[in-house]
Order: sequence, then structure tokens, then C-alpha cells
Amino acid sequence: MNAVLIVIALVTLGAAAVAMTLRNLIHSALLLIASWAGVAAFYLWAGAEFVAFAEILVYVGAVSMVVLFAVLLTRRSRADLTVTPDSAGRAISGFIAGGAVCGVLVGAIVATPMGVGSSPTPTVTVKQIGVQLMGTHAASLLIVGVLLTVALLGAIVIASADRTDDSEDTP
Amino acid sequence: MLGSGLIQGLAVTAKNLVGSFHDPARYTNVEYPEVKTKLPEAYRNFPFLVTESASDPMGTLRCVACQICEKECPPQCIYIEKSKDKKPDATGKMQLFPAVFDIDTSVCMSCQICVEVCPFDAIKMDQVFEVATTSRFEALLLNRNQLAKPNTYYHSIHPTEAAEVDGRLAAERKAAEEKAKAAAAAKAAAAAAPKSATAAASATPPSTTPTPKPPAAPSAEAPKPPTPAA
Amino acid sequence: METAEQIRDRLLARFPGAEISVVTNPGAAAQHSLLLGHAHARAIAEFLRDDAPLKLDQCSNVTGIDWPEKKIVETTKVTVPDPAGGPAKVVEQKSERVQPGYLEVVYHLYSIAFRHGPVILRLRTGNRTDQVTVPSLTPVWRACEFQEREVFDLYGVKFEGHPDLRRILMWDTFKDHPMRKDYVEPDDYEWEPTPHGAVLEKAKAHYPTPPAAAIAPAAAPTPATGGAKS
Amino acid sequence: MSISDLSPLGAQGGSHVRAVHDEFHGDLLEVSMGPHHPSTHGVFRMIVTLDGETIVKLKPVFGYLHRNHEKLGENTSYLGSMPYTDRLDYLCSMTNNWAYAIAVEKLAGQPVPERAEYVRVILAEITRLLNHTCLAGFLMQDLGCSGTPLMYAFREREKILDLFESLSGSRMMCNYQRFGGCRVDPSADWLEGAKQLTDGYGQFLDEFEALLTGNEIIMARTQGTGVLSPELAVAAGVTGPMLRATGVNYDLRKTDAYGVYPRFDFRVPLGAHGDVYDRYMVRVLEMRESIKILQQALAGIPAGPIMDPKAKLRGFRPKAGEAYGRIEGPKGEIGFYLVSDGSPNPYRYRVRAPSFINLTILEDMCLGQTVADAVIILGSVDIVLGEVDR
Amino acid sequence: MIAAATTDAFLERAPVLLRDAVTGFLPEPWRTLVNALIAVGLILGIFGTLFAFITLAERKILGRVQNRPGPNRAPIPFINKRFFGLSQPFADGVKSLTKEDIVPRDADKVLHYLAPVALLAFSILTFAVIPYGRNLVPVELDAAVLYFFAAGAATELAVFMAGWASRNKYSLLAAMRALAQLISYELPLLLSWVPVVLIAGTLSTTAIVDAQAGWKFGFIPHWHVFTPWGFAGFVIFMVAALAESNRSPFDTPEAESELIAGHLTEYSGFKYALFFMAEYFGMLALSGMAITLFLGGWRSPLPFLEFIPSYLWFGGKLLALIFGFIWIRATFPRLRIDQLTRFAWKFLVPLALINLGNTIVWSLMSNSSALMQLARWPVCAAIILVPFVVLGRKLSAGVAPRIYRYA
Amino acid sequence: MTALQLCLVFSSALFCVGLVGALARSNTILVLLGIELMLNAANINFIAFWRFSPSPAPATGVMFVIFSIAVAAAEAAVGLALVIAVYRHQKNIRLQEANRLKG
Repeated sequence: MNAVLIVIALVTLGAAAVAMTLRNLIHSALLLIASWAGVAAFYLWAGAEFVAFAEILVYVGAVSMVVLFAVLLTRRSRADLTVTPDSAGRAISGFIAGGAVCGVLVGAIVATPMGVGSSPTPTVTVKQIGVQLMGTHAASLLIVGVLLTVALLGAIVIASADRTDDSEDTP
Repeated sequence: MLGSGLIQGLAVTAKNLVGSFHDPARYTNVEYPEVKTKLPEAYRNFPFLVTESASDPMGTLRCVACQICEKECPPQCIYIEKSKDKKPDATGKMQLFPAVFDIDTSVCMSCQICVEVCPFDAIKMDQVFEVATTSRFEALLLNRNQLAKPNTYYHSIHPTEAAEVDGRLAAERKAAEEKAKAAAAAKAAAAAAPKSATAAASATPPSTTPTPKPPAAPSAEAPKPPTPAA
Repeated sequence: METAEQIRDRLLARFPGAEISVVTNPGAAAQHSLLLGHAHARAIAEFLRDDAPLKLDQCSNVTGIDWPEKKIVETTKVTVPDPAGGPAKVVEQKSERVQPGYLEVVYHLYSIAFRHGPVILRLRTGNRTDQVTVPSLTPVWRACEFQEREVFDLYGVKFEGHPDLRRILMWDTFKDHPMRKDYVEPDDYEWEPTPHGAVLEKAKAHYPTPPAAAIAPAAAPTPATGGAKS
Repeated sequence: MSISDLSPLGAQGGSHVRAVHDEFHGDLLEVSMGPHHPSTHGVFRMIVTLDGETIVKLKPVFGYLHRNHEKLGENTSYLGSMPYTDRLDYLCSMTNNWAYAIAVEKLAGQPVPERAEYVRVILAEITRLLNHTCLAGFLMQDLGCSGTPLMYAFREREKILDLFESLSGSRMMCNYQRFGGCRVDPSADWLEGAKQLTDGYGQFLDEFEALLTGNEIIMARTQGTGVLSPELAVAAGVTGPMLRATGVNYDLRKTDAYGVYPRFDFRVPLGAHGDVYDRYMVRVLEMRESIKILQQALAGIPAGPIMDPKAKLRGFRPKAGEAYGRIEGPKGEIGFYLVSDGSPNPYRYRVRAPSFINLTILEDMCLGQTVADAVIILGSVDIVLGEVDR
Repeated sequence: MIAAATTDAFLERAPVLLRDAVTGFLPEPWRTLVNALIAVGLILGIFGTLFAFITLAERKILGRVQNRPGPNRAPIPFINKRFFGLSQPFADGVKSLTKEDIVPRDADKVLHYLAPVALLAFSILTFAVIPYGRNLVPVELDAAVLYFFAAGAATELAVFMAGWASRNKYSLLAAMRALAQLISYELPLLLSWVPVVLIAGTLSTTAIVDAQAGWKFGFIPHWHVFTPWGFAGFVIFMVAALAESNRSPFDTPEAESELIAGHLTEYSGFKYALFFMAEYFGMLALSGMAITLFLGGWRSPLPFLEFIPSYLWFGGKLLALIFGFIWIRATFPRLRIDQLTRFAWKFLVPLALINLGNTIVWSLMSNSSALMQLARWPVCAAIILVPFVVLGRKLSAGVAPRIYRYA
Repeated sequence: MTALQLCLVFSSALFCVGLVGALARSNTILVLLGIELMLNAANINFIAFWRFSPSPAPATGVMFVIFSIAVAAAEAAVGLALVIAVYRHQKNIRLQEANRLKG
């Protein structure tokens, strides 16, 4: 059981780590998609079927597309896809900060005794999720809905803001 | 309403889908190597040289190596070398003949102009079309042995036209023979009355070589009347 | 429609000092043309396009003609006084005159508005070597754009004022102008057996060892000047 | 606004030419469409500069099929050029032949017997049917129909080619017209076959139009695409259905009244928008008019000789002079300009190829449109590379 | 479960019985594993064969529509009989296997290799949750429909990878088009089946099929397609499915006349065959899902036809839908990419949203009196038809047949 | 180490990968992706705690993740729209250069 988890974790982390260091943006984006898929696999492992599929649908299906679009739209030539190497100082400070946070978190996790609950995988049916969404979390659902709408409208406005001439929409 | 045109189009394709199984007007395909359509009589592809007899093709070529077709051929795919000597043709008359007659069929565009300009009906259009060869150069360069095909073959591919040509040639030959006969008779008459008719005898040419037509230079007029296909 | 002479007279009235002359066409078509000098050519063209009774809004055809220099042998009769004092003799004297060559651009104009035409304009270059410029009529009729490029490409006439004067049919690195009468084709033929000696000779000259090349065409050296466009 | 203002070469630049800023140059994508491209109709090449999918620049490149047809014509006899004209626009050899014959007849003052004129009209109109049907098929192929309209067009074309073959001996390279008449006299059977074809063609067109004309996708793709203004069309020498689609009433069959066309009753369809749809529709309607002409010509064809008895083939030497003869070919005005110096070969032999000149305004029509439109605009121009490159 | 399960038990249960006969003796964890492997193998085998013959059928039908015979010459090996070219797919397979695999020099080699594999893998994944017959569903998932579309969503990613990795300008354009098309059509595709979930109250495919059991008046099946909202949803689903599987008239990414072959331009040999396979698998999977959601799944249309086993019904419906795909391909030209996205955003998405509301109206009215039961038909039909006409008018504004004048 | 702890270590490692990416890279898109990774790491925590909680029945963790995914999607959309807007202004998307408030 834990072995599966470790494999999933390693694949996900590896994909994410490589993605963050690659110079080719498209490769980065595709590897990140792999790591999102790994996260979805973790959800499946944990028994959260619905969330896993939602993760794939949203991240692999939609967010990745938007990312790739952004990558392709914000380059001036083919060479632009390979990012110029970042300054060493920036990278080192980033690593120091990340490493410190990681150390603190892992230390805290290992140090904290945690009572483990149910060992059989809990199940949650779609019906339960639906009932909960419409019942206890109805207000949150509404707010998220409004948030999404506003965000999408905002995205459209931002992305098309300064094109006032006769040029075409983004393809 | 949006989509009505699309549905109309779908109906047309459905009609054709069904129709292709029973309607010969729609399904007009012929599965070529197994089934062949009948070639129309007018069909032309690549010239050949007409010979009078199948047994002795080189001896009975109608071609007299006048080289008109060589000059007129638009892509210049014909190459002729005249013979040094003369030999009798089918009617027994002494004629030049082509020592070399090559047609480069990789260049020939089957335009039929050589046939039209030939005053001797010696070159005609063939109906071959399966002429693929394995060699790009040599096999497509046909020499006179390959080009010579008998008149009977000509009759088999263009019957109407061949009959007309034969009729015309026969008439010409007959006219020439009659002319020769008349000339001979005149000669005999002149011989019979040698003294009194010297003037008359000298008026007729001493030797009458019965040519069907003078070997025309490119500038000669009187084109061959067009031959109707049917 | 007005005749060429009438148009010339009207143009001369409108553009005093312009060189305009009528070139008569002796053939059966009798399509006479107007020869224009360079100075007023574009103004005249614009006038012809916008002129109310003519309105030649369509330039149908633009083409070049190459007139290489030719020797004209003229025989003149000269009366030579007899040195001996006798009556003057008429002697035929032959004089050779070289008519300088030139390139000519011909424009066929029609009117779509009034459905008449053609009015034919001609422009001539000074010679065939260094004075090969004529004014471009592309700004007047857009139709001339590609056709003038073609004349430039094939004849080497430079059009002054053409917006995009590049080769159009030949590749950019091509040197000569193939439609000129004195154009000599390069001997970059691919060697292949052909009944035509001239071609064969050229090919042989180009390829040192033709027979081997003929057997294995792939081994033939690639032509030096021919080949695909870059 | 004058004509020169409308053209990109005029003082103000084109009506919808957008400046290509250099600092944005990296945003542009230069695509070389052709010479090996499924929809350039042969070895034609367009160097297209794209901003996203929008065309900001388009440069046509020719010459891949250039064989110096005109030089060949100057080195062959007048008769010898006739089969070469077949190969200009290999869909319309009959009209090419006719245009060449008319130019030579003008040059030599050669009369043509009446029956031959009728036969010429019949063949020219059948050629028009053939060309327009195939064009519609190819255009739809460019639009992405998986071959269906093209195959229907070819099915009908096959019937026409059979007719051509039984008359002239060849399906495409007919080499049929001669100076002063036609090579072969069509038999009564052949005329009957042509009549059957003519009578059945309307029905085929109905079905063809049911498949295409009302199709919403085709209308959406073609209406408003590749708009050509009548002023620019006239200035650029555009002829044929492309010119008439812009609304300019100019049909040489009416204006030049060559042959026996004045004897027939037919109309000239005109477009109003000058877009791809108009070009398609004008051609379809022209086919319907052609059917009318064919019915009249086949009913009224007189008996008589097919060749002028005084006409010469071999050793034909027209007097010195020049002539420009033109007819309304299916693709536009096809003209031949001949200069004779009295020798057996023309001194100058020039082909005014309609599809070459119609391409002059290709860029003007494509600017501001998308790649997908460029393909159908090119398709609607109706080019044949044998004629463009000569 | 209804009566048919017992009346025609043998044929109906034959696949399961057969499987149990083979694997029955195995101990439990192994038995499940082997069963799963058998299911995978069967799906790959059956759909692989189906793919092969659908390519042939497509070419044959296209041929017949175009009044020509289609491929008919490939002989059966060794016996040298043609059988209407029935062995054409195998000849094609051998050809694509033996063809040289060309990778452009500047291509992104890894992605170029990965793209066809990923595409095929994702499209095969979607087969897992489709109920092929009574008790014949490879994986019983609670959120099966969601799984299906999650797996399917990744296919366009592979198309993008292919287009981008080829280092070809046409391919790149195709990649951009593929992205735009996916983003546009994902939404109507997802929205079109939400009404089904709403009515059936479940995301499980088997439960959705069960919800469509029974007949009204004894002969009108309770399929969702036979309701106003269901019909509209089905049409929207199929249109979006056409776009998702890159089929004509929405085949802009591989638009042959514009982009040569789009993302496939630089692929040859077996990789090309994989793409081809994936396209057909995607088409089959989407058709299978359409059958499950709207056409009653494996259920027979009429009660007296129930003796035919359920999997045959499923197969029949599948072939009918595939025929529809081919028929449409044979008839329609391609849309332009901007028209395509406009069609999605301005027509399909609003219509799908309205259809969602329509479904709510339908379900609210179903609980009321008999009069309401009757009234909901015209009401719901009107709710979807009126926007269809209005939106269609707006979408096709300025596009109409024209009248021409003559000179 | 218990499974829960493993999950949490996994989550914190993923979080730090995202953090390092967001801090060390100068490409705006990569920074955004790093943030997305951090959000995902948080989601892993929710699911892990739900999975190993003594009473997983209420499915609150799942609810949280669903909302979180929705928010992340919105964030991605807006963020990438911003990237495109920035690109329009300065013709590249290097973070250091996006330091002017007015384009």
C-alpha cells in the first residue's frame, strides 16, 4: 500500500522537479501535466475518485491547454521557447528558501505524532458529494461559481484589453 | 432554418450511395485491366508506318522518306534517313525508302500532324496505349521495324478511314495506270507514225513515271482533304 | 471607335511635343498601333485610360518583341557620268545598312466601358544591350504588373517605375533572357539517346563520358547551370 | 477614389493592406505553400506571411512548369503550334485551339465555313461545362469536401471526354481546330450524343447544386471571402467569370460577337459581391446558359463543308503583319498575339493566358483573410499551371 | 434488471459464462486479475479489428457515395481471391509497418515519439467504462462518465504534442488549431450530457443505461434521445464529438487542403498508423458513450427484439453512429477555425445551457398531473427549438443564398 | 513512518518544488505553474487528512479539494491572461522587467 504511494510520490515529484528546471517551456508544461496526473493518481489511491477525475479534467484537460496557449502566444520566435538561464543568485536564494521550508515542514511532520484513523479506504459516492455540495456547502458553491465567472470575465478583459485596433481575436 | 442546406446535401449523397448499386448512370466505373471499354474509332495514340503486306513489311513500306513529317512534327520526335538507292514499292515503281525511320515515343505527343501532312498516306495513328516499358530510353525509341504495321491492321483499327484511304489510293493508282497506258498508247502511235507525228510525240513526255503525287516540298499546296471520322 | 490616326492627332493636340507615330499593320487584321516616346508614355496612357470617348480601362495583353539588328541590303541606282565623256551610265550600287536592333513592348488596350478596342501601344528601347529601359505602365493598369515582369524576365526590358520588377518565370539566379532571338540554350541536357544529332552532340560536349551516363543515368553529373530554383 | 488608389501599388497603398511592423516581425510566421501542396492546383507556390492565421503578405511564385511555350511557338510552324495550345490549359484544349485558330485566321484573313463555326461553338460550350464543373469540384475539394463533389464533377467530365475522344481522337489533347475550319466533321451520331449530354446536364446541375449551393458551411466559408472590387478587377485585367462575379458585364461572346454567337439567345449572369461564392455561382449559372446555347446550336447546325476549301495546312505562310485574336475561354479572355514576317513560323507568338493575369490580384484578395481562405480564393481564381507558367 | 435476463439467458450470458469457464478454477485475487486482462485483451482485439474494418468501410462508403467502387483489389494471401478488397486493412497494416519511419532532423524527438503513443493510450483508456452489454462493463466506476471525459480530454494534448514536436510550420498551425478546437468543444461536449446525469441521478454508466429501461405504450423505448432535451443533447453531443475526434467538417487540425496533413505532416509509417488508429478509437469511444447516454445503451429498441443479445444491439448502434460519421464526412466541407470556435461558443454552448434549463423544466413537470405530463412535450420542444432558430439566425446572419441578375 | 506522514512529506516536498520554481525562475509562466504546484500540494494534504481521519464520512476534505481546484482553475485563467497582457506590453514575459505599473 505504501509502496504504491511512494511510487506515485516519486513520479510526481520527479516530474515536477524536472519541469521546474528545464529550459524548454513546452517540455516544462508537459512534464507538469504529468505531475498533475500523478497527483490525480494519489487521489485515486486515497479513494477520492471524483476528485481525481476532476483534477485530470481540469488540469490535464483545461489548465494545460491554457498554459500551452500562453506559451505559444508569448513567444516571438522558435528560439524564445528556451528560456534564458536565470541568474545564479536568484536560483540559489530560491533553493535556500525552498530547502528551509521543506526542512521545517518535514521536521514538523516527522516530529508530530498523528493518530491514524480508518485503515480501510473510505468511499465517497458522487451522490454524497452532490448532496453535500447542494446542502452544507451550497453557499460555498455559489461563491465559487461567482468567483469563476468573474475570473473568466476578468481573464477575457485582461487578455483582450489593449487591442483596440481592427486585429483579430486570439486564435 | 440552420441546417436545412446540410440535410439537403446529405440527401444527395445518400441518393448517390444507394444509386451507385443499381444505377448505371451513376456508377460508370470500369475495372480496367480486366474489363476494357471499346476504343472509339477516332482514338489515336502514337504513329505507325503502313505497309502493304504483312509478310514483307520492309519491302512494302508506303513511306518514301520525303521527310515532310520530320519537318512538321512539333516535338521533333521523328528521325528519317533517306536511302541511297531506290527500290520498287508495292506497285513496282522505283522509290526512295527510309533507311532509318525512328520515332521517339517518349517525346511524341500523338498530335496526328505527321498523319495530316503525309501526302502518301504512309504514316497513320495507332491505338496502342499500354506502352509501359522497363527501359526509359531505348525501349521507347521505336525503329522502322517496330513501327511498320500492315494495312490490314490499319483496317482493323480505323475501318472507315482506311477504306477511304484505300479507295483514294486505288483511284490514284488507276488514274496513273491509265495515264501510263495512254502514254504508252501514244508512244506506240507515235512509233507507228514516226515522221508525221514528231511534234505530237515530243509534246508528251518521253518517260512517264507514274507518281501518285509529286513529292511535295513543305511549301507545296493542296493539303490532303480532312478525313472524316465516321 | 477612332482610328489610330485620329487618336494620334488628338494625343498630339493634347500633348504637344510628344513623340507619337502610327505603325501600320500590313496584315489582314489591320490592327494599327501607336508608337510612343518614353517621355510622355505614362501621361498618354493615363489620358487614354481616363479619356471620355475612349476610356481604355482594360489593358488586355502586354508583350515584348525582340527585333535584333539586321543588315539591310539596299540597291540604289546611281547615275555615273562616264569618265570618258560618253552618256552617263546607270549603275546599280549596293549599300549595306545595319538597322539597329531594339526591344519592343506592345500593349493591347480595350475598353470595357464602351466595348471597343484594341488600341495598341508600342514602346521601344534604345538598343538591345544597355538602353533597355522603358517607362512602366503598371501604375496606370494593374494588369501590367505580372506581364511586364514577364517581359523583363524573358526579354530583359527594364520597366522604370514598376513596383516589383523581379524575374517571374525563370529562377532568380538565371542569367540570360530566353525569349530573345539570339538566345543560346545552355548545353545542360541530360544525356539520353535521341535521334537528333544536334542535341546529342551538345549533350556529349557537356558530359565527357556519355555512354556510361546513359547506362546509369543516376551516375550522370548534375548539370552545372540547370537545376531547381533556390 | 480612382482605380490606382485601390491597388496596393497605388499612391495610398491597398485598401486593406496592413503595415507589417518590423518590431513585431517575430510574431509573423512565413509559410511556403507549395510547390508541393495539396491545394495549389499544380506546382504553384505562395509565400504567405501569417499573423496567427491571418495573411498579412502573400507572394505568388511561378515558373515551376515554365517550358517557354512561346519560344516553342516561334520555332514551330503555325500548324505545329496547334497541339501545343492543347497543353496550355489542359482542361480546355478546344477553346485554346479556337483562340489560336481565330488569331491565325485574323492574321491571314482566312474565312471559316458556317458549319465549322457551329461546331466550334458547340465544342467551346461543352468545354465551358467541363471546365466550370471541374472547377466547382476542385473548389469544394479545397473547402474540405472529401472528394464527393469532385467525383461527381469527374463523372460528368468523363462523359464529355468520351465525346471529345470520339470526335478528335484524344480525350484532353484534342488538337481539333484548324485555320479555316475543323479537322474532322462530326457525324450525326456524335451530334446526337452531344444532344443527349446537353439534355442531361441540367439534371446533373440540379443535383450538384442541391449538394452545394444551399449548404450553410459552404455559404459561410465563401460569402464575403476574397472580395474583389469591380474597379480593381477591371484595372487588373481580370476577365471571365471572375470579372463578371464582381458585377462587370463583360463577356467577349457578347462584346466581340465572334463566331456565330450573335445568333444564339443567352444571358450573362453577373455577381454583386465579387466574393468566392459569387465566382462559384456565376460559373454555375453560366453553365446553365451554356446548355441553352448548346441546345440552339445543336438544333441549328447547318450542313456544308467543315474546312474552307482554300485553307492551307502544310506550308502555311501568312503575309507579314500582326494580329491579336481573343475569345471568351472558360477561364477568361484567352488571346493569341501573332507577328508574322512571312516565314512558315510565327515571328512572335504570344499567349495571353487568362489564369496568369487573373492571379495578379491574388494577394489583394487574400490580405486580411486566413490561410484556409487563401486556399479557396486560389481555387476560385481557377488556375491551370500549364497556362500560368507556359 | 428486467425479465429479458432470464428469457434469453444463454446468449446473453455467454460471454461471462465463457470467461468464468476459463478462469473459474483460479484463486480469487488471480481470478480478478486474469479477468481484467481478458477484458483488456478483448477490447483491444475487438476494437482493433473493428478499427481495421471501419477504415475499409469508410473508404468503401466514401467510394460508393462518390460513385466509385472504393478499394477492392487487395487479395487474400495464398488463395488470391479478392472478396471486395476485404483484406485491404491488413495490406495497409503491413504497408505502414514496413514503411520507413522518418523523424525530421530538428524535431523534438521525445515528444515526436511520445505523441502517437500518448494519443492511443488515452483513447484506449476511455473504453474502460462503456457498458458493452448486460453485465459487460470492464470497470464499474461510480464516476464513470467523469472518468470517460477526463481520459478523453488528454487526447488533444497529444495532438498538440505531435504538432509542436514536428518542427513544421503546418504542424504548428495545426497544434494551435487543435488547442483552440479542444477548448471550444470541450464545453458543449460536457454540458450536453449533464442533463442525462441530472435525470438519471448518477454518473455511473451502467446506472444510466438502467435508467433508460422499459417502453412507453409498449413500443417507445425510454431512451433519452426520445425526449426533447435528450434529442437536443444528443445532437449537441454528436456535433461536439465530431469536433473532438477531428472528423469532417471539424477536421481543421489536419485540414488536408490547407495544412497538408496538419499535425500528421511529419509522421510516417507505424506512428502514422497509430494516429489513425487513435482517431478511430476516439470516434468509437465517443459513439459508445453517446449510445450509453442517449440511445439506451445496449437495450433493444422494441420489446420483441429482446431475444437479440445486448452486445449485438450495442454493436449495431455503434455501427449506425459510425456510418453517420462517414456519411457526414462524405457530404460536408470543412469549417474555418474561427467559424468553428464561433459555432461552439455562440451556438452550441448557449444551446447546451438552455437545454440544461430545459431538462429542469422537464423533470419538474414530470412529477405533476397527467395534463402536465402531456404538456411538457410541446413546452420543452419549444424551449429548445426557439433558441435554436434564433441562435441559428444570428449565427448565419449575412449568409444566405443569393439571387443573381443577368445582363 | 505512517502512511499519513508519507503523504504529508510528499505534499510538503511538492510544495517546496513549486516554491523553488516560483522563486528561482524568472519566466512568468513558470512562476505561475510553480504556484499551481503549491496549490496542488495543499490539496494533497486535504485528501490525506480526509483519508486518514477517524471519521471520513462527511467528505469535507473532498469538498475542500473541489473548491480548491475551482479556485486554481480561475487563478490559472487570470494568471495566464495577465501573462499575455504583459507580453503585449513589453514583448517578453521576464518577470524582472515587468516592473512598471504603466505599460
